[in-house]
Amino acid sequence: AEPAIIFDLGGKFDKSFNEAAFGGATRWAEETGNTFREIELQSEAQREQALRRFAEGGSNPIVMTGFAFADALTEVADDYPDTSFVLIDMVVDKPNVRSVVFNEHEGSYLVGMMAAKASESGTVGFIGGMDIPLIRKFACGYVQGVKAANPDAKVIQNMTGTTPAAWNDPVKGSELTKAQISQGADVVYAAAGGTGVGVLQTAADENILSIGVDSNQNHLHPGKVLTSMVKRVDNAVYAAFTEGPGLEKGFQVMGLNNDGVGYAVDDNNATLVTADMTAAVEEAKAKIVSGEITVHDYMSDNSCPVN
Amino acid sequence: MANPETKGRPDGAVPSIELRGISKSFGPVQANKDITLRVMPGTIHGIIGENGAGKSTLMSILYGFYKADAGEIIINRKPTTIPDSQAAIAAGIGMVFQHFKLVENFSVLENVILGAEDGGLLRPSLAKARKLLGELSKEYELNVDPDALIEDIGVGMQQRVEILKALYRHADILILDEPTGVLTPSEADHLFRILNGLKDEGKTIILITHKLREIMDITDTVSVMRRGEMTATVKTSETSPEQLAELMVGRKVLLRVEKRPAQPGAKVLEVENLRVIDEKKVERLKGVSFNVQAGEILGIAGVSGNGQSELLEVLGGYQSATGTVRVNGQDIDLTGRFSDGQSRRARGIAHVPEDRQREGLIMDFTAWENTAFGYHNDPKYSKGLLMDNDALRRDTEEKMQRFDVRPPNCWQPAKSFSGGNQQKIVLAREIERNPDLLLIGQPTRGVDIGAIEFIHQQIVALRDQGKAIVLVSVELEEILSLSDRIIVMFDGQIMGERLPDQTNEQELGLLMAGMKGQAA
Amino acid sequence: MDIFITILQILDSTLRLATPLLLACLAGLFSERAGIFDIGLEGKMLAAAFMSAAIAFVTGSAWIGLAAGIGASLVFSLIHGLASITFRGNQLISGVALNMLALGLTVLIAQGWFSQAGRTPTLIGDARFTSLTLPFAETLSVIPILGPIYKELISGHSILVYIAFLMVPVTWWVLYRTRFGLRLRAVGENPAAVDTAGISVIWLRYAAVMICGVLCGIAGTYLSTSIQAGFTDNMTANRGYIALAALIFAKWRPWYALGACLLFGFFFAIDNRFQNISLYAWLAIALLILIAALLFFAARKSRLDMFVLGTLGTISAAIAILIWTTNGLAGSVVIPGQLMQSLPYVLTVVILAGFVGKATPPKAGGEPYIKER
Amino acid sequence: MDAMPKWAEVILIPLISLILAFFLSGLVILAIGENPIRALQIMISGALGSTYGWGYTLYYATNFIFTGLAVAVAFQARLFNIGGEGQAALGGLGVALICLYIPFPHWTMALPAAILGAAIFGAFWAMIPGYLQARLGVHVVITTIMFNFIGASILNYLLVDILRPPTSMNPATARFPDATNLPSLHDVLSVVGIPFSRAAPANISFFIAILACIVIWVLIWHTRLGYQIRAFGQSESAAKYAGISPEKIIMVTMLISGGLAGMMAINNVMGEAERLVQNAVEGAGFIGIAVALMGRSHPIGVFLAAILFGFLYQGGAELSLETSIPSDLIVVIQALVILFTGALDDMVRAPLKSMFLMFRKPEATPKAPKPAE
Ligand SMILES: Nc1ncnc2c1ncn2[C@@H]1O[C@H](COP(=O)(O)OP(=O)(O)OP(=O)(O)O)[C@@H](O)[C@H]1O
Ligand SMILES: Nc1ncnc2c1ncn2[C@@H]1O[C@H](COP(=O)(O)OP(=O)(O)OP(=O)(O)O)[C@@H](O)[C@H]1O
Ligand SMILES: [Mg+2]
Ligand SMILES: [Mg+2]
Repeated sequence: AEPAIIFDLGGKFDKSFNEAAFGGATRWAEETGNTFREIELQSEAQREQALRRFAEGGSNPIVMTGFAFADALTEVADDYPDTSFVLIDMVVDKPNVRSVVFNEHEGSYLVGMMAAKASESGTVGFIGGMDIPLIRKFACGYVQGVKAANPDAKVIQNMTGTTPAAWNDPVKGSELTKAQISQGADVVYAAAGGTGVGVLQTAADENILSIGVDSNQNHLHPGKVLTSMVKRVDNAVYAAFTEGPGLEKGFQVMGLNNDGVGYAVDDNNATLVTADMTAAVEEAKAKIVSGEITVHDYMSDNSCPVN
Repeated sequence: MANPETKGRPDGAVPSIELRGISKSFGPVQANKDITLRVMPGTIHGIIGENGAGKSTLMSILYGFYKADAGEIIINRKPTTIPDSQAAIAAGIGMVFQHFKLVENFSVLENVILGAEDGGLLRPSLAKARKLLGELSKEYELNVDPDALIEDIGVGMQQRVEILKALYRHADILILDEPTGVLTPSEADHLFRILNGLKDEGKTIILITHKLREIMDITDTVSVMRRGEMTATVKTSETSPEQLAELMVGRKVLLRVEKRPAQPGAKVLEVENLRVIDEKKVERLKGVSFNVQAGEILGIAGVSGNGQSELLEVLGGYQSATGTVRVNGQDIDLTGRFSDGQSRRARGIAHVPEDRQREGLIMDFTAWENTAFGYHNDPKYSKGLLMDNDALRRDTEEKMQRFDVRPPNCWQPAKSFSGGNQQKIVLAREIERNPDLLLIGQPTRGVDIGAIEFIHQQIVALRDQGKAIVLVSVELEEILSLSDRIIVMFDGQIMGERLPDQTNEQELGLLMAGMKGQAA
Repeated sequence: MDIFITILQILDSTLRLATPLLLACLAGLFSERAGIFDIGLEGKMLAAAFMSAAIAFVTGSAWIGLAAGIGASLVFSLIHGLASITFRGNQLISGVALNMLALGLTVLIAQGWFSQAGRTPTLIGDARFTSLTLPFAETLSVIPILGPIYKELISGHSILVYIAFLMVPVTWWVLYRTRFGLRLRAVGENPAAVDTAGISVIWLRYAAVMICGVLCGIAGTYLSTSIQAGFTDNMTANRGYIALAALIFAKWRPWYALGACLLFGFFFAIDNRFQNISLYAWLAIALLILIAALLFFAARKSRLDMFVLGTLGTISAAIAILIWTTNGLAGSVVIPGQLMQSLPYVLTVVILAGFVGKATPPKAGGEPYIKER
Repeated sequence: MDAMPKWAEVILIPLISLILAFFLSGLVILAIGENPIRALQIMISGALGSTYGWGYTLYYATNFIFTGLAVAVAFQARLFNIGGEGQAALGGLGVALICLYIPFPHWTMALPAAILGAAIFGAFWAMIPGYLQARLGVHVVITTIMFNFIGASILNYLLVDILRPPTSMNPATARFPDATNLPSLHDVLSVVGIPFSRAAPANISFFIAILACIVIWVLIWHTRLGYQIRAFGQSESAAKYAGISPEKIIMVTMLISGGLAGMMAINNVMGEAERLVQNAVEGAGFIGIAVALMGRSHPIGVFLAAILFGFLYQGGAELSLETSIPSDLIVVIQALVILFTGALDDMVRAPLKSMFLMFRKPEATPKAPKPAE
């Protein structure tokens, strides 16, 4: 059966995880020569509609990107016991559902450490899109990483806005970056979808370092992007498509241990990442994997111990 | 008067304007039917006709504002096509529209040069225009302050601006559409002096008016229009007002108001020391006191802008004031902010406002909806929580019948009635309330003589039923013929009180100009 | 000195944030002064943002990009003109439709041309308007106060910023000192007066709408090729609507428009800089006092004031008490970031209510000119 | 009087405009390599070909009826309420608070309470702009734009920090108790024996929307208040003469308008999502502007325009599901429909009018033949 993917309201070109998911799907299609069905949602009411339509149309598995699908899936899953569903970013406990969640806080922790080490001013920045729990999870992990590498470091945090336009406002991202720079920040981490494009651009223009998110964004400004906190949504989609209808159900955590999240190093940022940095980050990574360090997850108690 | 054909310049034998077979329809309405007209240079040509006869349409065609469906225009022997106003201006035509075409928040100077600027920059144009305007003003006694804003000057002044606009464009042919509708007699006299001056220079003037006296006084020839057709063109010297009126309306018209002497009763309205300060902090009424008795018509004369409008607004309940007003002996609250109109109506005050299009009617409402206007809370028109539209329509049809509103179709929007008929709709609404006190502002402005006759009859009839009436008008003739008592206002104050049979237009005119000493 | 630098930086940010608003606002000013309402500023900016970035990328020249951006915006203007002038359609609907059209078309075409997720590729080098350093910026920077002001605030912006600010006196001059401006203002007030003066209402209005297109084109280009280096989906992010608000705020006058846009820019700059501010509980008390004053004022006026201000007062009092009980009397109150973000909008409303008051639009605005019906 | 019969004005013109819009959309679809005929088939059969399609179409239409009516009512008083977005969002908050915190035994009790809550919250959000307009003349367009942003901030704060269940990622309230769930059209219609799709989200709110249309129609054309609203909208100076208080009318109209916009929440929040999610309004407030203007501010027009937009939304969704036509293209189609039916209708009307006139001339009252020149 043809697999299908449903993108959340931001659309598949959201410069964030929908786009990463789309990347995974296309990679699968290119490698196998098969096709898949897709839809970009335009309204909340379409979640259930799209799920049912794809399920009735025989698509299998059906992947959906985003926590907002949890509710619709809970209602729909039982009606199509023979269809496999894959939900990314949220857990739904049904026999025919695979839930994939990412330990964004762990990845953010590592890039936070790198930011602190790369910073000369001791001040680093974080720019989020809309103020939602997921973004706070990113921010909290990041701040912990920064403080771990440099307890005296200061983190300036900003959110872009309160309407969906906040994910698509590179101009405001740019201004926020400038405001953070003027307060001393010399490394800025953007977890803000399309807004992040403006953050990275301005950081490059102003000659400070930036950190990309979700996919590897190092290539956008070679030599200016310190690293990217990669969240391998693409791998999750690719894996689901490859495994096909018979994919393993249940709860899947993508963390540092299985390279579900991580930091990106490539030719574009090789010169920026010092050996000292690599050593420290790799050590922390090992400790997190082993459980020696636990990075606090904002979602566990809706608060962050540091800021 | 001398033979208009030969008066003026030697080349007077050639008409400066010749219209042949002009026709114009607005959708199914044929406003002009095969109209032919010749006007000689150096003459003043009058055009009269009922409301909606097609006078304005014809002139708008001549000025290129509308396009004729058929017909020819010949200016100074040259066949001319006038597709737009630009062409009309080029052909030496200037027009003063009934509703002025001025930009309210521009200065006089800016309005004059608009469209006739020389060069792309304003400063030199303005300077040049200022000089020229000074000369024109002096030459024709058209005194205006070039820097005043249009919205701040009176209608008389605005009209001068319109004339200056035409002269500034070197118009040889000047069309005036109902120019005196809003002017006081002295302003009108002034206008006519100017027109005569222009005529003596050899300019051609076309004058549309509803006032036969003006036609007789100033025109050389006169044309009568009826239902879109030109029914007659005669030399003014060879006709009489009665004949013209008959040609116009198609029946004999009573040009004088017939009324019995008043029989005043108890005091209905008492006004003491009324003061109004408007939004611009200007004192509009400076302590006005008077009273009106049942069964009498109190005429208030005055040049517009001297407080009469504010007086009506205060009494009508939408202008706040200080002082005392008593109706049938009961005090009225004057502090209300624009919301007291309802309680005034409940007290038996009816009000025909000066400006029927801006205040008295909602132009886009149907006739029956307008009948409820101001009386929408009347239990007569309500059915539980809802309005009883059927009753309202029946009521309207009845009123339209009684007041001879044409066409008697209560579904037609107010804007599609002619001025006279609009006025009748308002009058029907207010008079039929059987009010104790009727306030009437400019009852016959822009209305044809047939309708004037009718309106005047209605007002007198109401008085004879023992109602108190306050009449504000700039038409001295109207004031003199209708009123039982006259007060004259100037600059927010009452200049004096007269009885109509013991005074005359000259004396009232002086009072209206604020010259008490000479008049007394 | 530190505060001084901070102020300079905020003002600097103000200028950048105000620029697109100002251009769009002046664009709207030309159009609306001529009697054509335009809520399609957003769409025109977006179209220009895309086209300028696309063409700048292809040609490598920001200037050609600018021309293309203006061109795209002009096409939208033309449609708006066609709908609202020639076909006497509803100007508001046309504006809404054009905004949506731009939203969809830009991404569609971007995807078709570049296949880069609905974006244009990143612009580099001359494909982008970079910031200009004005002469002597460095040398003069030693002068106290004025030096830094010159260097930090005045120098170092893209040429489009200077163009935008230059447009204010230019607009003023055109409107109030030229024949064209006189006619343009007249046609928005009383088109019949213009018509009878022998001038074509249609062409005048088209001219105004086209100027609006040009300015929106510059505004959009500024977003994608100057402050940013490429187009992203819906990147105007409601700036067209804010510009519209600024236009009304400015009562349709050029210098006021400058003031309004700077004010908006300033509010946004402040918000960007001080998003995470914490207030003290006594501020909550000050709020309570304010509310009491409000209620007192209301009680002395009409029933309407009582009703509205009373409701508001009660609600704010409840919130203040809530803050007070949860934070303790002396503790510092952290205003939630989300609410801080609405500060620019709240302040706008407060300023409008307190200081600006009634704005009368051009009289003939929004109505098509119809001679005969 | 009229040159055209009424049916041509009401049916023929919109139909031809619609065909033009679809024709142009077809060209765009062709340009991206899809089959426009098939696309149209999919849209029509998907939106109108089954009770399932109708269920979605009517669900969207219900939203648009409420926001459209809100704009239309305000427009009758010549107030341009662009704040439907914020008012509907606040209405959602009202519904959420009532459904979450009051234990209802049955939906029949929850529904009236929710309607009241939605209307009161929506009206509250329109109250301040209305008050500022009535009392100080502050332009309602700016304040409502500002209040959209402020409303979004407040909702963001409440959903993320206050109302969200602690373990949920989603900035949304908890699910409402089952007793508050509204019956779907399937449930309602099966009572009278009409089979209707179980899956579609259309619910009993649709009938409330129809009821709202009727109530508003009665209000505007058959009550004293409606009479006053219309009179005020047509002429403020005349309204003052008639003793109609502008302040009162502005306030009351804005409250009704905000209340209607707020009531949209019973459809999307209570009827469909059964919880309050962030950005639940999804632009319906803005679509309401187009709906109201296309519907000529008349409840019947609003109803029809809302159905058209419901069709476009659902048809568009089907297009996305069945073809690889991107969602941006659907936005373009919607924009073209708004443009052609709402703003460029005169393009169709003018030639049609002269055509009718041509056919009518001979049978009309014979007039004197014009002199042939
Ligand atoms: N713009 C227009 N659209 C449609 N019909 C019009 C228009 N202007 C005038 N008419 C029609 O043409 C007829 C003639 O109108 P016109 O304005 O020429 O009358 P008039 O003689 O100037 O009347 P009045 O004495 O009231 O000024 C009217 O009865 C009206 O039906
Ligand atoms: N837009 C229009 N549609 C239909 N008829 C119109 C229109 N405009 C004017 N008319 C008609 O034209 C005639 C004359 O109108 P005009 O503009 O001269 O004003 P009026 O009614 O004479 O007002 P006034 O009282 O100021 O003289 C009226 O009979 C009116 O019915
Ligand atoms: Mg006339
Ligand atoms: Mg008239």
